[in-house]
Amino acid sequence: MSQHEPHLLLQPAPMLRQGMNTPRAMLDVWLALLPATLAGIWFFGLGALLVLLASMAGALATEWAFTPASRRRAAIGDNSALLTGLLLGLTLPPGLPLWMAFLGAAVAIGIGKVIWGGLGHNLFNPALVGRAFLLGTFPIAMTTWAPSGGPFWEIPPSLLALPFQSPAYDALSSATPLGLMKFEQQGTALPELLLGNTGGCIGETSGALLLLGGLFLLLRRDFDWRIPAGIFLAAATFSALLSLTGDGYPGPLFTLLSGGMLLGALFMATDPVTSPLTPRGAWIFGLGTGFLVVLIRVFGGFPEGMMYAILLMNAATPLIDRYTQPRVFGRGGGRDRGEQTS
Amino acid sequence: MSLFNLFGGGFSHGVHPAGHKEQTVDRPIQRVPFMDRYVMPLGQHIGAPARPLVSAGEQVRRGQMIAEAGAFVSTCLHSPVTGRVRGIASERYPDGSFRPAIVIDADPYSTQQVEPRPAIDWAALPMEAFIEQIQRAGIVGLGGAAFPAHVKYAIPEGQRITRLLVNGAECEPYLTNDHRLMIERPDALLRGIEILLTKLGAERATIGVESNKPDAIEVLKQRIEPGQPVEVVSLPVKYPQGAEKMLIKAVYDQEVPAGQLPRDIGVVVNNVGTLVAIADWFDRGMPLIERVVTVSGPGAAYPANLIVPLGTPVREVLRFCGGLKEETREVIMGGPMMGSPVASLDVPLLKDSSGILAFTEAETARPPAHPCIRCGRCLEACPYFLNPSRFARLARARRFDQMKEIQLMDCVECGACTFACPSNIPIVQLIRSAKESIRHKKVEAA
Amino acid sequence: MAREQSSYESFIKGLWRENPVFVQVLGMCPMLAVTNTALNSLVMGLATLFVLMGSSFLVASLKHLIPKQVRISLYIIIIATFVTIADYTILALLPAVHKELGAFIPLIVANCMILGRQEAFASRHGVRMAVVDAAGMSAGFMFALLALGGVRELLGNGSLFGVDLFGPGFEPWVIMILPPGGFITLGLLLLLFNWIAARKRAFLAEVAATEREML
Amino acid sequence: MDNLIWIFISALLVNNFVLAYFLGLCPFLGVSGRLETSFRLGLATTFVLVITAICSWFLNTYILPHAPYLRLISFIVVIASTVQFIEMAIKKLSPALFKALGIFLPLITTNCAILGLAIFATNKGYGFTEGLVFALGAGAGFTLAMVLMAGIREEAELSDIPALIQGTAMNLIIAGILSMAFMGFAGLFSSG
Amino acid sequence: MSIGNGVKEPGSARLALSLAFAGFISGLAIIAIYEATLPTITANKAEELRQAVFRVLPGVTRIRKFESTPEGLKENPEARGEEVVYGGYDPQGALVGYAINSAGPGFQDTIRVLYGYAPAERRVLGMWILESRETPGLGDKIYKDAEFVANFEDLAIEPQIVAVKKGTRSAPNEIDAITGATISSKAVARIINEGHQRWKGRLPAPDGQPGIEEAEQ
Repeated sequence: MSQHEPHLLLQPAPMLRQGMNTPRAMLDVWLALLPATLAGIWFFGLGALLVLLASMAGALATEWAFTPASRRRAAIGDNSALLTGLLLGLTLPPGLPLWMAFLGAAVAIGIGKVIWGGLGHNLFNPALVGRAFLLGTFPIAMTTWAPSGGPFWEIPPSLLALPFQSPAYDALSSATPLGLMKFEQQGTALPELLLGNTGGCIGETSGALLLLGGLFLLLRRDFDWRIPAGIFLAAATFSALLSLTGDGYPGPLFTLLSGGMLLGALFMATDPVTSPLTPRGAWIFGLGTGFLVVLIRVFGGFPEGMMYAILLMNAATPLIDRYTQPRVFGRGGGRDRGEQTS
Repeated sequence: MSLFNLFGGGFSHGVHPAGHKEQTVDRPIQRVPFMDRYVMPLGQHIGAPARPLVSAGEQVRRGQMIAEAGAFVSTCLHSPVTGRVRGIASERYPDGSFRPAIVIDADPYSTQQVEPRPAIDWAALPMEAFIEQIQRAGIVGLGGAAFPAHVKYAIPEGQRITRLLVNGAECEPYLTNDHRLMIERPDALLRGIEILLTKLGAERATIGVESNKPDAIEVLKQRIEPGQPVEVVSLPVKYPQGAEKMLIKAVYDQEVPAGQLPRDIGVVVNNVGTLVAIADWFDRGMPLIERVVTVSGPGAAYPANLIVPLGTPVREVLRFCGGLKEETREVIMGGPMMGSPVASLDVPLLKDSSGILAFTEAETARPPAHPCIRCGRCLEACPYFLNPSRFARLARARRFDQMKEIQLMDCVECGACTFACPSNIPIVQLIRSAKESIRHKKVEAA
Repeated sequence: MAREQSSYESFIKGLWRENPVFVQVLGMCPMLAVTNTALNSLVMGLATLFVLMGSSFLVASLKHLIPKQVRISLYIIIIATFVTIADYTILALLPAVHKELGAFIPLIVANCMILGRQEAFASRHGVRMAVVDAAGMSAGFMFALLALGGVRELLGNGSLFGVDLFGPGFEPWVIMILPPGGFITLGLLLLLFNWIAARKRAFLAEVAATEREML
Repeated sequence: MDNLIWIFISALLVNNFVLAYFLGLCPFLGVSGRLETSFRLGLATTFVLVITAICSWFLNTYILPHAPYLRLISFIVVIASTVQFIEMAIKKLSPALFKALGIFLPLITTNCAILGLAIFATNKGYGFTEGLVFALGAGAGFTLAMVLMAGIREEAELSDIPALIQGTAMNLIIAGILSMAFMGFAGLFSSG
Repeated sequence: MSIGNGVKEPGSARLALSLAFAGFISGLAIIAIYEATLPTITANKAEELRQAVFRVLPGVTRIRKFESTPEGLKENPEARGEEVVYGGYDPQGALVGYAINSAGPGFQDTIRVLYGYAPAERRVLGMWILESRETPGLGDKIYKDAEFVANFEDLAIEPQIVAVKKGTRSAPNEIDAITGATISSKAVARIINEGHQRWKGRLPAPDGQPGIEEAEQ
């Protein structure tokens, strides 16, 4: 009669859970971004670190300010705001005034996320909404690139511009490989693209380390591999075809390794919230993004198109999801066979 | 089929929960002693409840029919014990509700033998009589659904059964009752297969067993006589392989069209336990009055495989194997993926109770649900290729009609999506309540 | 129409409670297209005021002469006439502004607010009420235009009506004068409006509750 | 040919009627709740735009050089009556087509995208073919924006959008983000 | 518009009459305002054009409007459309150059350019943007940035104008592009090049220049 009689819970089945959870998935992305982030700071110096911090601070502050108190703890705790801040920061030029980075992150979280109802409800990648806003708002500051490889402790003067004031630039500014290609038909050597000692956004220059991070996420099954695969495939094919015409268009390798291609394809387009759920949808999303990137880079007005390509495909994601629902088991012809169950 | 197995076999999607079978896999089936009192709910199978044939004070023998089938989709109940009917009362059911049940006090002096009865010459029986016999035996699908077995054998005119598929997958973690049954009673199993093969006129039988039961596969292969149209197929371990249509897909690589039954493509699927029960009825006259149960889980003091008379209180079953550990938080009847929690230990063991599992804090603690980040793991888990994420999203907005449009009703509630969800969203519960609302609406409309 | 509204109420309702932009969500097209500076907003607002008041006056005066079957056509002809007059006047007097507003002055014709007022109000009320209503609605429209144009010019150019406010160091927010800035700013203004309205409702409810308690 | 391609791409993407010129905002904000409706409205609008292009070319070539002051009135009257005439014709000739698209026609005639197209085509001095391509591009751009918006809105309905911003405010912000994304097309095919 | 569907009460005659009457009144009103504003508008436009031509053709005091016909340039003050150029003359009556309209796609929308061209030297004398929707603060520097506009004062047009990175201008046919607005800068160069391609064969060389003798006003 000494049986233990617990107060029984009525937690419904399934009792078992796969080990992964959402905050951890976010943390994984953090880890995967770490090498490229550190490389960015290494190349661009202390200033880059400050820009990243300003962006993350803006994201956290906005998330905190606009999330209802009841959900605040969870919203901050799921690491997603901080990740948005980091991702935005990585797509900013190293000499961007800190107030702009802060503002961009505020817009990213405010208009990109909170307004939609918070994590999981936004349909556009928040970091990219913030960046698109910044590029549209401060086109010059967002395309002026502090050179890499200077003394670590030296902070570009533009960084410290007072809020709402124009930054002052020192004469030294560099060009990105994409800018060189677009406006001066000048290539950049592959080793430099892989290593990352080029002009560009803080987190986008180091191809090899970004690939390493992507590999980590792939092994952890944290993203849908079809999306980057689709992007690489479409971009490489399109640019290969273009370069075959012999009109001096960049080849596939340059296309894949330059600009925000790797950062975008591996870490932004794969944001599960804003990309299609279905496997076929993921392919379409990836291929569409890859195509648009090259279209904008080669035929458009901007040297880089990754951000716009992803945002445009984000916009199409509800449609893609809708028309790529997998065929339900036991339903041969897809949906049209419809309502025979009861 | 063999070609198909080259590619690894199995069905697409699904999940791989840890098996946890090692606790009981080597524990031979033990018989629990008889208890003082048994409770037999009248509606412990799918379909109409049974109609009681006994009244308070009546003496009943073990194996005596105490309730008859209430309809065609219904089945009979038999006394699990020799004793006296205490009455027909509203008794606590595992889901927490109270339902009418026949309560029997065991006769402490009885030997509890089932009176021997000559074997039934099943081969000579016409099909209708055979089906009636199965119903009389009270046999239901013992895999978990408790669907009256005879209904499956009533093949409509114009259809022909070509294959008998025996479900030995046992894909639910922790459970080993089917596994032990295959090892310990292979002959009864093969006998049941023989009976059904003959009566259904099917050409061959396949026993699908997940590859984590190599000893069962070995035993069965040895016992199959050369020339017998029976084969054993080893399947990759995956949940929910034991779901009828998934097993058919895994073994025959055929999809049963939505809204149709396996028999529509010429297949009858039966659980190993069901077939053993059929053999027991025809050979020994033993109706379904007991079943094999796995008692396991981190909260069980001594995990075991037991043969338990139906109607035995869960509390007594647990007591027999040492009770629950201090840290137990929850007790589940059935498997950990699809079973249901019990609110009290004073509920009877039923025909569909394949397991009694005790779970501790580690399994029951649920971190707060996070918003869905549309990671798609549930889509990859769903064996039916449904979109659980969308179901959950629509359910939150109470868009039940839209859920129906994307085939809500095809969901078998296997829980794979919920298992896979990193945001800890109770998808399968949302689906269940949506289905409930739709049915409710339909009833109101009718 | 529980009771006849006073002119003042009729005017004020257009400005706030039934503001054509913030509440009725009408006239979005000129609202967004021409509000990149406060001056443009002002001219657009005045043009709309002229057209709306003129056509409301005419419609209300002639309402007994207008056959029902062709009333919409007639309204449109009347409105288009006033728009053409406004168009040529602006072209003659303010050629620089006309260049910026361009096609959007003729597009006043398509502003559903104006046609809507004829159908819903001017054709059913006396001349005085119709004109007051038109003035109220136009004022409400102008208020919205100026709010949007003001914010956009202020952030997008650092100035208001062309007057530099923040000094030469100000970094303009270019996007504010571009289309996305128009959409987003108007969205946020609507949000602000909703918020104020909600606050006001909550306050009134509280007052009512307190009054009840005191009784 | 290059010129025509650019006119088309420009009206479709770079200077999208809705997202860059704010034309056709009423249906864009009002009717874009359902995908199906949005798509059909887009098609019907494209159809009317093409008719508008033809009418305005005719007016610009034969009438308005003599009476420039009649521009606005004649655009309105001619376009509206032509559309009405075609509506009646469709009703008679193809009831199915009328059911699919025709019911939108009266709605569209008062849409500023229509008048806007006529005025823009005139201001830009487009000839017949150019005007036609312009109308097709504008219509396709309108349809694209409508369909994207509808998809987003259908999805956003399931989101936890705060009550204060639901409705037009949210739709405007979505439009703003879309418009921002479309900025990526700036300069497309113009540098070639 | 909705033509009354039947002979109900007011009768279609009356409906038509009301519409016609309204149309008549409206027409009167419109013509009145048109006539009233026409002189101002014409004067405004002429003044605007003069300003523009003076900007692109320095030293000009008189302007004449020519139309290109198969027989060559003909003076036609009423000419409209694409086939129009303006001749600019110095006080002595000698042709300084032509002001030529050209348009083409820019970063956002069509850019309309007026440029001054000296046929004898085959040089561009000046450039003025008549119409553009380029990005404020960036692309709009093509007319707001005096430094960029100055590029076009005395610029060789052959073989063609080339926009190069700011500060690297080295040949007489090169212009410094605006930093950050390369596309807009290149667009202006391209639009002038295209205008030149279209016009170069049709503008009389110095000897064959349209004389000033028959000029009036």
